[in-house]
Order: sequence, then C-alpha cells, then structure tokens
Amino acid sequence: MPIDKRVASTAEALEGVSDGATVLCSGFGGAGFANVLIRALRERGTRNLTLVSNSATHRLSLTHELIEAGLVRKVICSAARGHAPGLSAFEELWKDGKIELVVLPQGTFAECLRAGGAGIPAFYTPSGFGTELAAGKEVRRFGDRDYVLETAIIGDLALVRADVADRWGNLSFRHAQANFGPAMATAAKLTVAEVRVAQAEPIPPAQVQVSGVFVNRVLAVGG
Amino acid sequence: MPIDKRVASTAEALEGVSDGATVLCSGFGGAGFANVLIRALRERGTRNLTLVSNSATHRLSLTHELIEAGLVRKVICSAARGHAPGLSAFEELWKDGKIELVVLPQGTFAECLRAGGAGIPAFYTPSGFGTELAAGKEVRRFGDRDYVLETAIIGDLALVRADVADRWGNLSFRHAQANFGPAMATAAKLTVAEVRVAQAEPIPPAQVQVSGVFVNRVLAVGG
Amino acid sequence: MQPLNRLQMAWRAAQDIEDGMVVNLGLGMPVACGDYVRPGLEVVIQSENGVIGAGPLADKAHADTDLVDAGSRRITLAPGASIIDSAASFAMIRGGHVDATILGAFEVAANGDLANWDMRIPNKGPLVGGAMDLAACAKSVWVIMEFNTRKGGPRLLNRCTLPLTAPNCVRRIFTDVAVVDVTAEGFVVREIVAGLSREELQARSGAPLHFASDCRALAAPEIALPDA
Amino acid sequence: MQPLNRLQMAWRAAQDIEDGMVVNLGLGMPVACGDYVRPGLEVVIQSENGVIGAGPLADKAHADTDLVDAGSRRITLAPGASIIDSAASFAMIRGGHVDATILGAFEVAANGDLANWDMRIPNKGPLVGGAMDLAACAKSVWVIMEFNTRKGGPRLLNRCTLPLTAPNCVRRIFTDVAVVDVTAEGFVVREIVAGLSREELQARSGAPLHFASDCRALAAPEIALPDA
Repeated sequence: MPIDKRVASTAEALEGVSDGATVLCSGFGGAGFANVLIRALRERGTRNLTLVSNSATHRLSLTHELIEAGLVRKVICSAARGHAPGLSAFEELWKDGKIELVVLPQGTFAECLRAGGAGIPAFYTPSGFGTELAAGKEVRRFGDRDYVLETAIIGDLALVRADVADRWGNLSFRHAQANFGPAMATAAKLTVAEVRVAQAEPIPPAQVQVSGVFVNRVLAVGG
Repeated sequence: MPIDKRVASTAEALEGVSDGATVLCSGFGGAGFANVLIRALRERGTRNLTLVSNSATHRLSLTHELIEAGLVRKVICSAARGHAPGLSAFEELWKDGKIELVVLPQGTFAECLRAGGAGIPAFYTPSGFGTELAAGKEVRRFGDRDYVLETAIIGDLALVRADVADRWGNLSFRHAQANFGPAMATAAKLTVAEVRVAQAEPIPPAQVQVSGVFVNRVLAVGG
Repeated sequence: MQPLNRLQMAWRAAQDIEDGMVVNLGLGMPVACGDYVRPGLEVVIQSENGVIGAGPLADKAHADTDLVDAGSRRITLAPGASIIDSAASFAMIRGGHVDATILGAFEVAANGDLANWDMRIPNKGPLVGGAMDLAACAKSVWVIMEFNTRKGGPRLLNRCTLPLTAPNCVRRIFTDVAVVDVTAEGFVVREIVAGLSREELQARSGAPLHFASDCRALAAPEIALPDA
Repeated sequence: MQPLNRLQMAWRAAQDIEDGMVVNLGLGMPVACGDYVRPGLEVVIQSENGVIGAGPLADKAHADTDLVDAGSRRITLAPGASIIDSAASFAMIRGGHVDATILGAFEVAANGDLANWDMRIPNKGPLVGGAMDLAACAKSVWVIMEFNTRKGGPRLLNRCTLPLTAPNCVRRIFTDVAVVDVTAEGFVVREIVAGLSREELQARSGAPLHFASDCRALAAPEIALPDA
C-alpha cells in the first residue's frame, strides 16, 4: 500500500496514547507549539503524564492546560517560572508537592532528546557543571575540564508542530518553528505532527527538515 | 567590514596549516571529496598529518595522494581496505608499521566528529560493543544493554566539498555530497570549503545546510 | 537439488520485507533485494550515506556522482525521499529507526553473533564501514549468505571464528539452500531446498539445526544472473 | 556623578564587539547591544532558538510568530542568516563556536563565577533557559548589570550568594559606573565613571578592586530610555 501517514482527526492522531505516557511537546517563544494536539490530549483526559517541554509555563503553549487539568505528574524543562508576579498553576502545584520537576540547561535538554533519538544512552557536557543542576550527577574530567554525565530522554509520544507534511511523514518548518521539533520527533515511540498542510505530493527532497522515518502520523490543522 | 570568507587561491585557503595537523576530509562514495584542496595540501608538502577520512583508500578521493607522498603518520577511518587484490599504498605502509591506523564503526566515526563540534567530549554507543574495535575501551551498562565510551574527534583543519557558498561561509550541498562534511565543518579549528560557486549574495536561509559560523574560508573551484 | 543463485537468494529475502518498512540493504547480494520487494508494497530504502528513500539505479543519462548510495552506485531518489548527512543518518540507524537491515556475512553463530567485516586476509586493511552500527542497532538483522564457504566449510557455527561485527544480533539467515532463524534455542530451519535432506543440511552445518514444525520448501522463481 | 542608563550600558558593551564576531545576546539589556554595534562592522547575532543571523525587530506589517528570537521577540533575518533547530543551535554554543555572549546577571564573583538565573523568590519556578550553556561554553562571557542592587548592596562579590550559572566564566562586566575585567588577580577596573572616586567604587564593591594602570573614564553618548 502507498505509505500515507495522514490522519483525519485528533482522535486518530492520539489513538493508543496511554495514561502514564511521557509526552514531548515542541515549541519555543511562540513558534512551533502543537496546540491543537495538546488541547486534544487534554480533552482526552490522558493522565499521569510526564511532560517534556522547554518551558512549563509559556503563555502561548497550551501545555499549561494539561498542567491546570491535573493531568501532569512530572515536568522536564529548562524554564518553569510563571510570567506574573503571582504563582502560576504550575508553581502552585509545585509548591504543594503535587508535581515533580526536573530542570535542565536548555542545551542539555535539547541534547538529551537528540541522544534519545540517536541511540546514545548518555553523554558528557560542560553545561551545568559546578551548579546545583549537576547535584548528584556523575562528574568526569576530560583534558583540563570537568563535565557532567547526562542521560537520554525518550518519549512515548511527541507532539510536533510543522508547516508542511507529505504522505510519507516528511516535515518542513517555517522559520524558527522547528526548535525542539526535529529532536523530539526522533526521540519518541509515537511521533505526531500537526501541520498547516498535509499533502499527497512529496516535499522536494532538499526542503525536508525531518524525515518521515521519524514521523508516524500527521494531522492537517490549517493556518 | 562586510564578512567575506571567499579566498582566491589554494595557497590562501591553506595558509597557516602546520605540520602535525589533524586534517578532516569529507566525502563518501564519490560524492563530496574536496580534491582540489587535498591536492593543494599534498603539493604544499605539509607533513606528519593525522588524516581523518571515512575511507583511507577510496579511489575517487585524493587522500591516497597524501598517503603515497608519505605525508600521513596516522589514519582514523572506518574503511582502509584497498580495492585491488594486491596491497594499496596505505596497506604497504601499514604492513611496514609506517602508518598508524585507528578504525571506528562508521556511525561512531561520524558521531565522534559531531561530538567534537558540539562540545561533547565523550558519549556512549552500542556500536562496536563485543568486537575487537572496542578492545581497551570503557564499557558501561545502561538499562539492559552494554555500551562503549567513545571520545570526540577535533581537527586542526577540515577540507569540505560543497556546491554553493556565500560570502558568509554558508554552504549548500548537492544530493548526497554532504555526508561527513557538515559534522567535519563543525569539528575543526579551521574549516575550508571548496565549492562550485562562491557568491556574494546570501544563500536563501532555508537552503543553508552548514552555517557560515562553522566555515572560515571558501574557495570556488568550479564544476 | 538446485540451490538458489545469488539473485534468487536476494529475491527470497525481499519476500520478507513488509509494507511500509524502513530497510537498509548492505553491499553485494542485499542491495539486489530492492528489485524484488513484493508488488504493491511501498518501503523506504535507507542508505547509510544519508539517502532516505533510495530509488532504482540511475540510467546513464541521469547518473550523477553526487547521488550515490552506500555502495557508491549512482542511484535515483524514490518519491518521498530526502537526504541527510552521515552523522544524522547514523543517528537514525543507531536510534533504532531502521526496521530491518539485510547484510552479507561470512559467519553467523547459533547465538546470533555476526562476522561480516574481516576475513583476515594478510595485510589487507580492515573494512568496517557501517556494518557494526547496522548490526547492533537495526530492529531486525537479516543475513544473506551461501550456506557454505567456497571450500565447503560451514558458515553456521557454534561460535564465529572470524572477528565479530556485533554479538547476538542476527534474526534470520537467507541462504542458497535454507532459510534459518536464530532463536533462543539456536538455529531453526524454516525452509529447505527440495532434494536436500535434513540430515544432509545438518552435515553441512557447523552447529546443531532444529527444524520448524512447519518447515517448508525453499523456492524462488527463475532469475538469471546477469553474467550467466 | 552620572551613572549610565540601561541603554548606555548596552551601548558601552556593544563597543567591544569586534568585526565578524558571532555574538549571543541575552534577554533584557544585552539584547539592546544589537542596536549599538559600531558602524561598518558586520557581526552575526546568534539566538539560541536557532536563528543564526538575527536582524532588527520586525515592524508590525512583517511581524511573524514563527520568526522569533530567544526572547520571543518578533525579529527579521539579517543578510546571510540561516535557521537551525535547538539541538543544533546548542551544539554550536556548546562547541565553542560563539565568540561572545553578553548576559544579564545578579552577581559575579572575583573568580568569574556567575549567578544569573535564580533570585530565590519563594515558590517561583526556576528559569535556567540557555544561560548555563552560554556561560559555560561561549569563548568570552560578558555581563551587563548595575554595579549595585536596588537596595545598594554589592553585586561584585568574593563569592556568589545566589546559585551559580557557571563557575569561572565571566571575563568582563559592563556596569552603570565602571567596566571591570575578571582576571587571575580578581577584579580589575578598566573604566570608571567621571565624578566617582576609586575609593567610593571600592566601598560599593563586595570584593577587592584593582585598577588598571590605564584606567579610563567610562563614558557613553546620550541615549534616552524609551519610557523616559
């Protein structure tokens, strides 16, 4: 049969996602949030999630709805500070010990995902050495510098926003929309992309930014 | 001053390269060999080189000229077998103990270069575990699997072939010409690209495959 | 007894490629599998130099030295193809995103150990290439090789005598006279060529063979070798 | 004594940006340095979300939510720009390919320790972002901050009191009243604002200050703050 990874509904896009899943959500600075899929995940009520997202609190990402709905038990991110002087929904839950938090330097966060997709179980990085984020982590000297051992992140589900997909699942992005999407797409057992356009014709090879090999389902959501 | 990384001659392209340099040479299967620069390096007579190239013996790469000229003291590669039944120049030198050889699985070879450019001093990989290529290397278990610790490769010089460069040093490739070029460009202190066309106008952002941040000099050599 | 020729062996292996699979084909016999994927299926041929979606060989008019596969062959791109760099291609392989790799081999052991990179020819340089990454990391590792060496010695062994490519990795072996699975119990023959007895096959093997309860005849259509 | 305002501090830091540099500018004051690069220079502004060659802010007609910098600001691309993904962007940063990063800070210690991510506000979540990678890996780490806290306390210290971003990383500090290098001997004042004595500056510092033999006046052109 012709390969065709396009699905027609959010239900189909999220079929089989279970409670307890580790969910990778792309997006940075307003670009690349898969907000249609994130809202569908919230409406689905899948719970006990580990949310892997660069920011736990970005205003333009609907990941905060997952948190507010009480569906998230743990967050892995590089930023978890609410924008307002008061406490965000995340911060309230965190204060009360109702949500677990792992904070990584943003480059380590990205590299852990890249490693997860690339079959690298662990790597050494200079980032975070000598800080409280390295507390309890293995430290090792190479040459004249100290490094921290970090381990790969692998998700059950990645929700990625892209601009165009084709039936093979190839993706291309607009501008800075890619950010964590390519790494997350490689690092999940099930990768679902929400896109402006999902077309039957192939994306020209030189324009493909994420190979369809990494993408299981694509959902066109328009605009 | 406007950034302009274009140089006019091979002499300018290789200026400052010293004896004892570690030289990264891209190319695979006939695509992406920077043969104009490799020949210029041979004619320059820079010696005592460590040659980092996927194949020590590929017929279409002029790296064999560096070896035949006695300029190479060590080869790091994934393939070092001559094509003919008899011994290649490399194999003769190797047999006589006149050239040092490090063989890595091709994926490890690529990842060591990527790590070198990415500030990762070492990483664990499943490739090569349980083989003689892992002899003497640290082995570690993560989850239910054993992995080998591999360390980054950093070059003094990378010679990369691309299709188009702009004055910022941005590169784009034709088809499978990229292969080891992008990783090598990031992993060298001095990266020189030989290209078909070196233009003043910027390569459109979506077509840039190696950022000029990684490229120091570009030399147009035509078709 | 008519053993399969090399293209028939490739044909037989190709019959096990399933719809939608991402497949990496090694040099030699494996690469010919691309020609025999069952009609109506769409698969993605991954070439470790970064071509994701390799198509058929290019004809002379379209051959391009910049569009090659891992065997330096000038190829075309299949619809839906893309091209990545080597570090990204091996990230894909090592990360377990290749469903099956089909490799040539010198020896396979009953525990799945694979030896396919070094025949210990004196002073010839080593040729590892991408085999170790593929053998260690593809979801399924299949081997195509003759059941015996040219001198008649066994290639299916209790332990490999040649340097390993990866331990415990081979799942299935397509040979000229049998298709053999590697299981926790050792070698299990799934198919055997007509006219060869189980005893004769065992006699040609360097390790004990079990026979599947539904062991069938190994058969392939006539395919002439190009130089035949 | 007229301390520099925030834009003047950014201007002063920008004067040290050299031709052809790859520079990453942190949120707040640092990002304003982009406006004050010396005329005639061409530099590459690296934004850690993957924009390599960030241009000026977009005007309303061209603002695009998909073209943002690390501060979520809608920007344009400079000529020669390209865009990579976050893993590649931090590979660039971590690999030492960024010549200078200019960061805001709360505290800097005499050994170059930097604290710029956590003011210990009760129950507010941590905000690390890319600061640790930049501080640990850029070739030069420069800081822009007021010399003193709003309450008049010191920010230049023998040891940081707040959690570190990275140890031993800061090379130069641009403040409202002085430009201070971090050296093996500790803080060395390179420039001091007119009307402030060395003794007064020392009194406002939490660590010993040395003064460069060629210590000069810190001066900047008039630049009005937008809300002034």
